[in-house]
Amino acid sequence: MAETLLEVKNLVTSFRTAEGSLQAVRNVSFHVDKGETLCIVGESGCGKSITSLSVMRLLPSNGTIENGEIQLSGESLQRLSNEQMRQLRGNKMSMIFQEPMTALNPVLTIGYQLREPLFLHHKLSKAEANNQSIELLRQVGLPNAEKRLNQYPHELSGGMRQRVMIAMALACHPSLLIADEPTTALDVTIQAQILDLIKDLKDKLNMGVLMITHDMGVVAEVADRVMVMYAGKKIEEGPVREIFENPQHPYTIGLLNSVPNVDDPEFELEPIPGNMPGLNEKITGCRFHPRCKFAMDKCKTDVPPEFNAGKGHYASCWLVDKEVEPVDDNQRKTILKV
Amino acid sequence: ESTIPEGTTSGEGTTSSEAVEQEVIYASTTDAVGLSPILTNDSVSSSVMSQIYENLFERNPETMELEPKLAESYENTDELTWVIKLKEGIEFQDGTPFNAEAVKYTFEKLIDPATAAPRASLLEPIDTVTAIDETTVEIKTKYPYGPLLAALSHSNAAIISPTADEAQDLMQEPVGTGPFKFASWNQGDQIVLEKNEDYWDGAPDLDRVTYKVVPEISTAISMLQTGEVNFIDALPSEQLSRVESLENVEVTKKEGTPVYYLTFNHSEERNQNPDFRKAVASAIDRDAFVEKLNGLGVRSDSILGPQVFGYEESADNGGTAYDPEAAKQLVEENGFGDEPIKLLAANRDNFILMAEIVQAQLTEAGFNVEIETMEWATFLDTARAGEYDLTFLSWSNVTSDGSEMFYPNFHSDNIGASNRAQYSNPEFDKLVEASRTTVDQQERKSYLAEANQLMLDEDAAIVMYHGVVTAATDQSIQGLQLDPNGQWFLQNVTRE
Amino acid sequence: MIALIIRRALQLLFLLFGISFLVFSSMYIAPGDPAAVIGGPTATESDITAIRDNLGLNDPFLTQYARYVGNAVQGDFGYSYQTTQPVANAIMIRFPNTLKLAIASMIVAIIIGVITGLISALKQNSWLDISATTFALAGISIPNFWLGALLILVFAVNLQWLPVGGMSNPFYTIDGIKELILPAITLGTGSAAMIARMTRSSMLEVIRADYVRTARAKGVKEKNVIWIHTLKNAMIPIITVIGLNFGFLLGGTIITEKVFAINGVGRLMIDAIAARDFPMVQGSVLLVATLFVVVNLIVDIVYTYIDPRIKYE
Amino acid sequence: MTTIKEKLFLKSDILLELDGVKKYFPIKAGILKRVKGNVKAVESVSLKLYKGESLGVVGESGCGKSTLGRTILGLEELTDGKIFFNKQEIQDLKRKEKKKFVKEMQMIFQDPYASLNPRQRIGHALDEVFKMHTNMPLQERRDAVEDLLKEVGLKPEHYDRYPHEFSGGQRQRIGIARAIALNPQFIICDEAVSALDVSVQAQILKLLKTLQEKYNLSYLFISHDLGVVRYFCDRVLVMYLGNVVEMSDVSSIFKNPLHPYTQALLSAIPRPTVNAKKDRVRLVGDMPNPANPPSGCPFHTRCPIAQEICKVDKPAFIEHEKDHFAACHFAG
Amino acid sequence: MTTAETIESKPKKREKYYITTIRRLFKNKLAIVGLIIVILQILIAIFAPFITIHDPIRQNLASSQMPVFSEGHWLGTDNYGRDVWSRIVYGARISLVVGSVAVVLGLVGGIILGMLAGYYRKMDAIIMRFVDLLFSFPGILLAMLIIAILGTSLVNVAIAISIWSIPTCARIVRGSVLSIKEKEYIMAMRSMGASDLRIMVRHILPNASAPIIVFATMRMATAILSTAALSYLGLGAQPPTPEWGAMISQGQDFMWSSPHLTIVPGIAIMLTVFAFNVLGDGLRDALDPNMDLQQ
Ligand SMILES: Nc1ncnc2c1ncn2[C@@H]1O[C@H](COP(=O)(O)OP(=O)(O)OP(=O)(O)O)[C@@H](O)[C@H]1O
Ligand SMILES: Nc1ncnc2c1ncn2[C@@H]1O[C@H](COP(=O)(O)OP(=O)(O)OP(=O)(O)O)[C@@H](O)[C@H]1O
Ligand SMILES: [Mg+2]
Ligand SMILES: [Mg+2]
Repeated sequence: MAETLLEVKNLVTSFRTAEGSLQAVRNVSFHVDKGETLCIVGESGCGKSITSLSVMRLLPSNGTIENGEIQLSGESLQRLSNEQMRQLRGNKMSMIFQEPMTALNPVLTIGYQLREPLFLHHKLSKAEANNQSIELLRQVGLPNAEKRLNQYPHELSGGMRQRVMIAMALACHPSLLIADEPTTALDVTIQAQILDLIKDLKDKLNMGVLMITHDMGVVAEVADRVMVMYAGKKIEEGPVREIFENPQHPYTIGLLNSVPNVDDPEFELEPIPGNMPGLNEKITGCRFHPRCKFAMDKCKTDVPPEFNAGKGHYASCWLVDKEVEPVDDNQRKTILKV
Repeated sequence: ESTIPEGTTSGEGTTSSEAVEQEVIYASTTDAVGLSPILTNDSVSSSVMSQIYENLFERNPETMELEPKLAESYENTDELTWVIKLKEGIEFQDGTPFNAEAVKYTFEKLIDPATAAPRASLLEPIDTVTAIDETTVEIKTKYPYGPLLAALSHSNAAIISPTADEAQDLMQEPVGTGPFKFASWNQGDQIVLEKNEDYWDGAPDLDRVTYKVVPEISTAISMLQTGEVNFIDALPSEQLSRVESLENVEVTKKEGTPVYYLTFNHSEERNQNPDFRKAVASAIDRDAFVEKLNGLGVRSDSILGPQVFGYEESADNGGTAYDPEAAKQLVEENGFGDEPIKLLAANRDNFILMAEIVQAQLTEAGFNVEIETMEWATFLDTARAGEYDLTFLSWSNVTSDGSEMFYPNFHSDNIGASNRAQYSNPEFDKLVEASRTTVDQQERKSYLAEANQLMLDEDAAIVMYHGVVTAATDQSIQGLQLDPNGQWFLQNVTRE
Repeated sequence: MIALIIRRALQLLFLLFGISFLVFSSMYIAPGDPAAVIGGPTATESDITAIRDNLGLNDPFLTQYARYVGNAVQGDFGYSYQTTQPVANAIMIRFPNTLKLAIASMIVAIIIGVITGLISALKQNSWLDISATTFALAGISIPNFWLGALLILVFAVNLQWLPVGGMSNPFYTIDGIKELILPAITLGTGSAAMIARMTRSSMLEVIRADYVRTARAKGVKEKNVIWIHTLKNAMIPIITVIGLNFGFLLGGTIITEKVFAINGVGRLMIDAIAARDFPMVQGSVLLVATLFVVVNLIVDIVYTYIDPRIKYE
Repeated sequence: MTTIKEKLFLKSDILLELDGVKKYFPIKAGILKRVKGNVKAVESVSLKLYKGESLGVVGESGCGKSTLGRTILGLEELTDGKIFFNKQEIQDLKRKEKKKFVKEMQMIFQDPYASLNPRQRIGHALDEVFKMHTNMPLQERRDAVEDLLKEVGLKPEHYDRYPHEFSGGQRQRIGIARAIALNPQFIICDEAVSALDVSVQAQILKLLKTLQEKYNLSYLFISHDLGVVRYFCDRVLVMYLGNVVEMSDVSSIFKNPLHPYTQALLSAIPRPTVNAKKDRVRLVGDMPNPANPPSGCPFHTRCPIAQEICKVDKPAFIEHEKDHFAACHFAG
Repeated sequence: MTTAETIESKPKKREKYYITTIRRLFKNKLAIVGLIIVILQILIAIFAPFITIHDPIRQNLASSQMPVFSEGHWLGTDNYGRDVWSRIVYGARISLVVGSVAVVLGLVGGIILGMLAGYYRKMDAIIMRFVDLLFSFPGILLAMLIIAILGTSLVNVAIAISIWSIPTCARIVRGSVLSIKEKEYIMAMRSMGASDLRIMVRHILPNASAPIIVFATMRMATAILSTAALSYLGLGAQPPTPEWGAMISQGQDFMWSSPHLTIVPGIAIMLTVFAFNVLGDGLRDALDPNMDLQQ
């Protein structure tokens, strides 16, 4: 088995708000190995970004990690001093943020923001850093790299900003890359280019990647393993093939059914009915049960534990429990699809 | 930028005390306006000028008698004619000889309306000035003019060098006959004078005199303490105790000529009621006020103060005495408290202090008094126009001559101008005129005393106090001559 | 940018025109007669008339104004009523002192202000913040004359480290610097207070922005997160305040100039107003206005460097 | 649901027409910030948008899609060209009239966070839209806002939250809610669903479609997700470097892309299946500088089939098949 | 439509915006301290006769310049023997009112000018030059002009001081507006058809509130101190009416002999300004949704 790079155990993150304390991440555990890509998918607002921000220790000021343990290469991140944490960030672990407009400093040039991690962690001279920045921008497919260095974020298009973010995160060849929807604003050709770049680096540097994305195509392409979250909880986790071909949790199934198909013009979307519950909503049992077609009485009262569905595939659903003696895969899929 | 004051360099080793530098640094609160006696009319300018220029006559600070200075002697050939003999062999600092022509030039320039001299009125009675010969000047007045010699001793009547006046701007580069000559002037900052080696009366001991502008008196006192300056004057009463407590400093006080008084707007009907004036006068406790001045005021009812020509001791208590009960009664009987009274006070000197205390005392007596404060220029306008009920005025008598006080301030000729009290009393006018047109000094004195008493009897003006002139000097300064009118002379000063 | 500068220069002309008119008319309307001040309490009717005639004050208002403008356009700003000296000279003698003082106190203000402001913002609501706030408020509530006197008492009179007052040495000499220290502190505290408060509030506005988080994610040192990533974004109001205060200081600050016996423009102007010395008031106001426009132009240009999104076309 | 074919028949009802629309940004450089040239963000775009139609806009990032959208709404000053809405030219409208139009044209911004006032609760942000354009009383507005929130999958209790308290996708939904609040005739969706997970995305797309059917709405749908474009749009417009390079109805673009750029684009779509074989057309080289676009065909620098002629002649945008336009010398 | 039955969770009763703000404000202990001071001062001003023994204008020359903690005069007496505590208490009436009215008037003027200048490029030049003009016009001269035209009254004092604050306020507001108006949410509002007025008032102003609050709370100090300069000209409160600014400037003469005559009113002003400032800080925090108040 590969070496574990990131290990998150029982992470609980909550927010203080006017309405009281809100748990955005509820008892989530996962790990990322070296040279491995873990994709997190899940409904928007389910806590993916907050999970990754918890790992970086960059939560908004009203958020705190209430519980859990986060280890990078066996070292507990929570125990590090701020200074030690700083030296890790951007260097050993880096992050691509979701919203590129607000995540880039509006008053600093692209060049300055790009050079910064190079200065900091690699102690490059300005000229070297400049060259490397240009190279980085090339790699993320940003045209006219030299000129871009002197531009400000507002002069770039959304996709360009996102690529700047990516270049910045990759600058120091981190061992752990957290990418929060890194390619949403990119067209597919560039997206492909970037995914290839990440893959290259991953292979070359044995980098671990924690990627958050909504694009199932991307998941299929880059993920080694997939983790599905729902309403702050991890509900399913497994190797990518397992998840796509043998989804266990009704939510995962629903998710896959809502992916638009490019190749089929007559395809009809099938959204999961209902909405994700609010963070502070009291729901007994499985948090998905109000929207679940298969909800049983048990689901309404008891929280499903994580069941092993074999092949490194885990799911938190009572249905899985019932089917510990595995039923015919196809059969169940059709049952579920009804 | 030119001279580094002694105090600031003291750190760098020039503290050696063997040879004391013969220099005096004087701090004044404002800069001189200019250094031409003809074109200026402010005390700072005149204190600089009085070291550079000299007059034909000067008043002896001890005897208060007028004595010749540049003049040798004088005689009145008739009431209208003054023949003045000048000293011989005196030269201006630029080498121009001092002679009758220079005197003629100076006086004519001062009188000439085209000059627009602020104190042209000083020599207004002069009709002609004739240079009889090199050292003899004949002045003819339009009418017999008693205070002429006093007027000639006024710093604005100092003699200027005609050649210099024609060659340069005396406002900037003054040339006179005095013991010090002009060296440099950094406007707003300092004026430096140097010893006039060729001074006719023997060169002074001091090499240099610096006038430094230090607008804030408390800063000046601090500088006096540190030695950055070594001479200040006109100490305010609030600061007196602080200055006196300084070890290296000596304070000189001398009864002076300034007078501060409360006056009525005599053009107003209410103020023309003698009872009203009497009520006001008896409501004001001047003794209590003078006590607040920490010794920097002399209590006397007399309008012409002890240092002024025309004063008579009997006038000290010649006014209405403080009698709060009487005041209250008068106010009540006549309903003086019904109408509000506007007490105008300029925002300088001690006027606000007077106003606040007087207002409280008048209120005590039942008057209804409102203070209105004003800055100086506005005050001058307002008071001149008579837009007030009561106000405080002051007069710093440079010539120490009573006529100089009464004529501009109370003679009906000057209503609308310097007679801000709008006082008009034909009897008084006559006495003042007589004091002016009489040449015999003894006679003049009695006219003045009579006029003085007349005003006191009428409660026309209520004297708050007579000023005390002060100077604070570094111990090392000796021989300062301080005049009752606030002026001083450095001719005989040495530093030890 | 050049266009901006040229445009401002043209606007300045109109501004100067407007302000000279305003000053002229207000001096005309406001009570107080220059001739009466020159004449003093002793002046007689005829004295004053002669002075007025001499100064041309008996001419109609518009004639006077036209004459002034006519001369001013030719670079002649007239002669002081009081000293009869050229106004331009009088101002140029004082201006270097005021400039020195303004720059020195601005340096003091910026250093103290920005640092205390940052401390307050970073340690928001802690005792450090409260003390910094109190310090700032003391800075603005303590009257300058009082602070100045206190500093003189301690540092000049008792310790004798620094001179009490005056400003006569070039600023690059030791003496020149010594002379500047106390007045600069006295004058700087007020501005420092304002800058500190502005820095604090402005930093708090941006300190939680996403891009600050990005900077942290890059592992940027906390020092740089503050000074570069946050402060630069918070700079607009701070720069505004700095510019305003600097403009204000350039106009001369009467109290400090008085307390420290500094021969500056502020004192000149206030004395001129008191004496109704119209040409002198005009001259100094025009100077202040020009300086103020220049400072603001610089501030406006600095804006575009601080925030590249700002444009003026 | 009307089919694409039927819609194309109704061509007479043009809602929006662009005629040679250009948008350049001046580039400033040096200490004095002098203008040193222009970024040609949108270079002569002409198109017609019919009522009830969804027009997809795809293209490389930075090719000017958002700028085009903003220019249509008049948020950027037009450098050149004309824009007609309901047959009326909209640049020179008076303020009053403009307000009517504004109500009919809305935009969902690409960056939802930046487009929300950080100091405004989102309930108020939505409420404000009604306040500005309707006379509804308070309670009614509140109900309307809550309905809106529910409609985009948020909760009524989110009313009092501030933008920073939402996840990326939730913010995007607020943007959507704001745009559909007034039932406009036309919405520009700039990456409107990119931050949404697929299930919410499906919900929202369905909602948009329902609205379209109900109110005969038109969309200009800017997106990188070709799956979504295929699902949602009737016609597609492909942009490259500020130019329209191909335009057709959705099925013929996907089945038969004419322009080499479109072909490259389609080949790069990641498929949501683990086994899909990946033979992409790789584009070599950088996207050219929009400040200094290449001569001839803007795509020739990266085109796998470029010939000499492409370097000199700018290909015309012509109809190669019925209703299928492309700007390529070798289309097909 | 596919949106199925949403899980109805009862929305909490919605609070008015300002109530939430006030609630947030009260979470800030320092702000409460500020509020208490302000309220105390107002109470002191209102109930002045009940908390003083001495008449604030009654002189007693015999017991002048008594230091603090003297018998019967716990804050001492001034040069005229008037009780300093009484004068401070009565002085609050004028100083607080004039100070706050002047600040508010100045804010209104400054905000309007600054907003217009920052928002409309065309107006920028005219307004800002006008503001420059106001700024470089000497305050004393302005006050003299006001006396000449409007006469001397407390209202005119407030007007004069407020005019002094307009240029500064306008500049501060304009600077912020210049940068805020380029933000994307403003563009979004324009796309929504928001009127310029709405954008300025509802969107730009709240986001520019922080520097305005700072300015206003700091300005309070200078406003109160400025009253002294004006009463010097004869504008506003005339002696012996107690008023803090004038007390300070009169105390100047006795700085060496009786420093309490300047320190005591100085502290009164500082307390006021402190109270307003911490209140302003609290308000800023309460208005900033990003602030985590529980910290
Ligand atoms: N500062 C905050 N205060 C309160 N609640 C917050 C805050 N930030 C996020 N939340 C809530 O936490 C939950 C999780 O947010 P998170 O950003 O992790 O979602 P996400 O899974 O990344 O969604 P998306 O895919 O839409 O980005 C959301 O419901 C959001 O409303
Ligand atoms: N304010 C601006 N100043 C200068 N250049 C700008 C400005 N805004 C956009 N641009 C440039 O215009 C071009 C088009 O930008 P636009 O935002 O329209 O791209 P886009 O097609 O929306 O890209 P994306 O899909 O990445 O959002 C880009 O090259 C961008 O750098
Ligand atoms: Mg997210
Ligand atoms: Mg875009």
